[in-house]
Amino acid sequence: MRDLFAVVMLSGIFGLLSASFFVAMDAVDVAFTEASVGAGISTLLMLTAVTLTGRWEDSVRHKPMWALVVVFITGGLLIYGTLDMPYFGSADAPIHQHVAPRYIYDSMQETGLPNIVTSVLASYRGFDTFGEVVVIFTAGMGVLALLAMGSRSGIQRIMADSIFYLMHEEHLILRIVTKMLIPFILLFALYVQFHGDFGPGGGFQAGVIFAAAIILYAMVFGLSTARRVINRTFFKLLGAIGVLLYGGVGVVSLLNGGNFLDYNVLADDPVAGQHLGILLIELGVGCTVASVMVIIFFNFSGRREFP
Amino acid sequence: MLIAATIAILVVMIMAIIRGFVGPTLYDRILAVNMFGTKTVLLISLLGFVMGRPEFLDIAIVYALINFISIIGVLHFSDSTVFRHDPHDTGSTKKES
Amino acid sequence: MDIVVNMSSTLCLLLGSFLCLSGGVGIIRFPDFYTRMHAVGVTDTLGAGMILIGLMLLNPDGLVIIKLLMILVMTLFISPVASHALAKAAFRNDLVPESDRNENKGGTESSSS
Amino acid sequence: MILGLYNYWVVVVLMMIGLYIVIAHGNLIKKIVGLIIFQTAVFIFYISMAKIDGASAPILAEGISQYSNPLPHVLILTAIVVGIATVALGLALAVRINEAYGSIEEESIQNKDNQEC
Repeated sequence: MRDLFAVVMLSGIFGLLSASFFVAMDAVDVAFTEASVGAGISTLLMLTAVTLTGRWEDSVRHKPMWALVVVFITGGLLIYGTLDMPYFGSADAPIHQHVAPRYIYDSMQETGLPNIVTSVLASYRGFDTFGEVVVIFTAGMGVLALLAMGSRSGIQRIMADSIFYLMHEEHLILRIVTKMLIPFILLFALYVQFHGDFGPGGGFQAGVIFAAAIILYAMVFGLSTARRVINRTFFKLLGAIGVLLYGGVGVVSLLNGGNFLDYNVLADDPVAGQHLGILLIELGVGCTVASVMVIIFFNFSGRREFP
Repeated sequence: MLIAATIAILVVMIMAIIRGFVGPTLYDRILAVNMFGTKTVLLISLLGFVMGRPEFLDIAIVYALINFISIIGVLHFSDSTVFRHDPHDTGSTKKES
Repeated sequence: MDIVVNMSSTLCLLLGSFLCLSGGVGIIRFPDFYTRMHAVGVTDTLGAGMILIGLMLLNPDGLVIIKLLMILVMTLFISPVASHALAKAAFRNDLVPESDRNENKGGTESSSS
Repeated sequence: MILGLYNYWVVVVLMMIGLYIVIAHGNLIKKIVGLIIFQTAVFIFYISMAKIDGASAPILAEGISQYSNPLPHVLILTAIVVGIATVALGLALAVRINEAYGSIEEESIQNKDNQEC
């Protein structure tokens, strides 16, 4: 397809489809994340980028012959490699033998949380998650560095403003319904954040949903209105605070005589310590993810409206 | 009965994908995505009941919300000037990759 | 009592599936964007509502019913609003309905003024 | 039964599609779409490996004895969010390239570079 808009729409459908696949594969937490990320935010970001760069792809001038050859050789090798993999759904595959039984059978005693995914994410593999939060933060900073500065002429800005003002005046029903929905979305994000210990959810998902509510506000009421409501410096700080909170919990546990990110020493009772640590860490993750998503969207969209 | 409803939803999803591929105008594709999103909400609710653990309806709620947000977003961007003047939006879209 | 609840749930699910299927046929077969949107917008809301009510009747658990109710309310909110916004955007961007054209081409195209 | 491996084949086909788009298309946005497809193929690979027949989602509840493997879920959950962050970075780069070169087609960027040298 030459039409990049259609490509983006189809990739949105692809995201929805893969999320339903994850539900069918029992991975409810992953489906949650993919639902909020793959279907919502990524489609919007791609669309913004497409509006910034042009809708139509040039016709392909080179022959795709070599690409096909490379792709088919790779695919053939991969399929050859799958021949001695364990069968789909078999319980005695190597992946289910080593650490997984410990997570499944002992995590309830050690962390006291019914959601194994959250306890593994925040406690057993806390280092890993810390690294990923830092990666997200770095990516947000990278987008900021690439897109935040740029030439802005005042006249253009006013014109863009008035055009968008008119456009948003027209959608009366949309604005009212959005006004009713946004508090609900924010509330739901908080529910996801703090219910993540017991059901599907957690900091990553909650952050994305929170950001989605703000993005919805910015889209319906116009970016300049949203800029007046939402302090961008605050969001930049919030992103840093999230990472610092995560790291700080690790340092506190270090000072209390444990290892880095070892929550057992945070309270008198190891299980209570685990609870506290996981809660704080999920909060840090949520802050960082939400603010990074908001920063990314505002910068993309700011490029578009005030070139 | 749950299985039958699930299969019906899957069939409708396939139809929506077909419209998303064929749909000559931009709005047909948006419509297909919208419909696909609603059907995904239903599919996830049904799947929860089929698998016997209906506690996971949170995902369906997220879907309903995110679907709305993405539709609004798409409409917001489709008003952009870039999309208004499309030189060859003649409906001759064909998948070639 | 039990059998009545079960029967009505089955009925709701069947009706919902039928409505969704008819919407699916509509989105494929109808000639232009506005008729397609009519097919989808109408059946989507009622079909989703029917299926959700059928699921509600199937489950005795309170929390699940509340969540389903929330999904139902949200569907009732969101689906018509999305359809409305979509139609409005299409109309404002000069997508001409099929019946308004002089000749019936069988396909649609968006013309920019 | 060799058909028990079908999940890997789906993954391989998706990977091939993603790789083909990345290699054969010159448009940077399309390359990013290809990357997303490839990425999702990897996610599906992990998640389908975690599935056990007859098992349930890894959230402890009464009356359920067998759970799917939670570890791949954790890895993929973080990978999805990191993936969107990196995709955003890639899109930002594409936008800046478009501003600098006036195009996001690989060939015209190459031509511009050659002219300047």
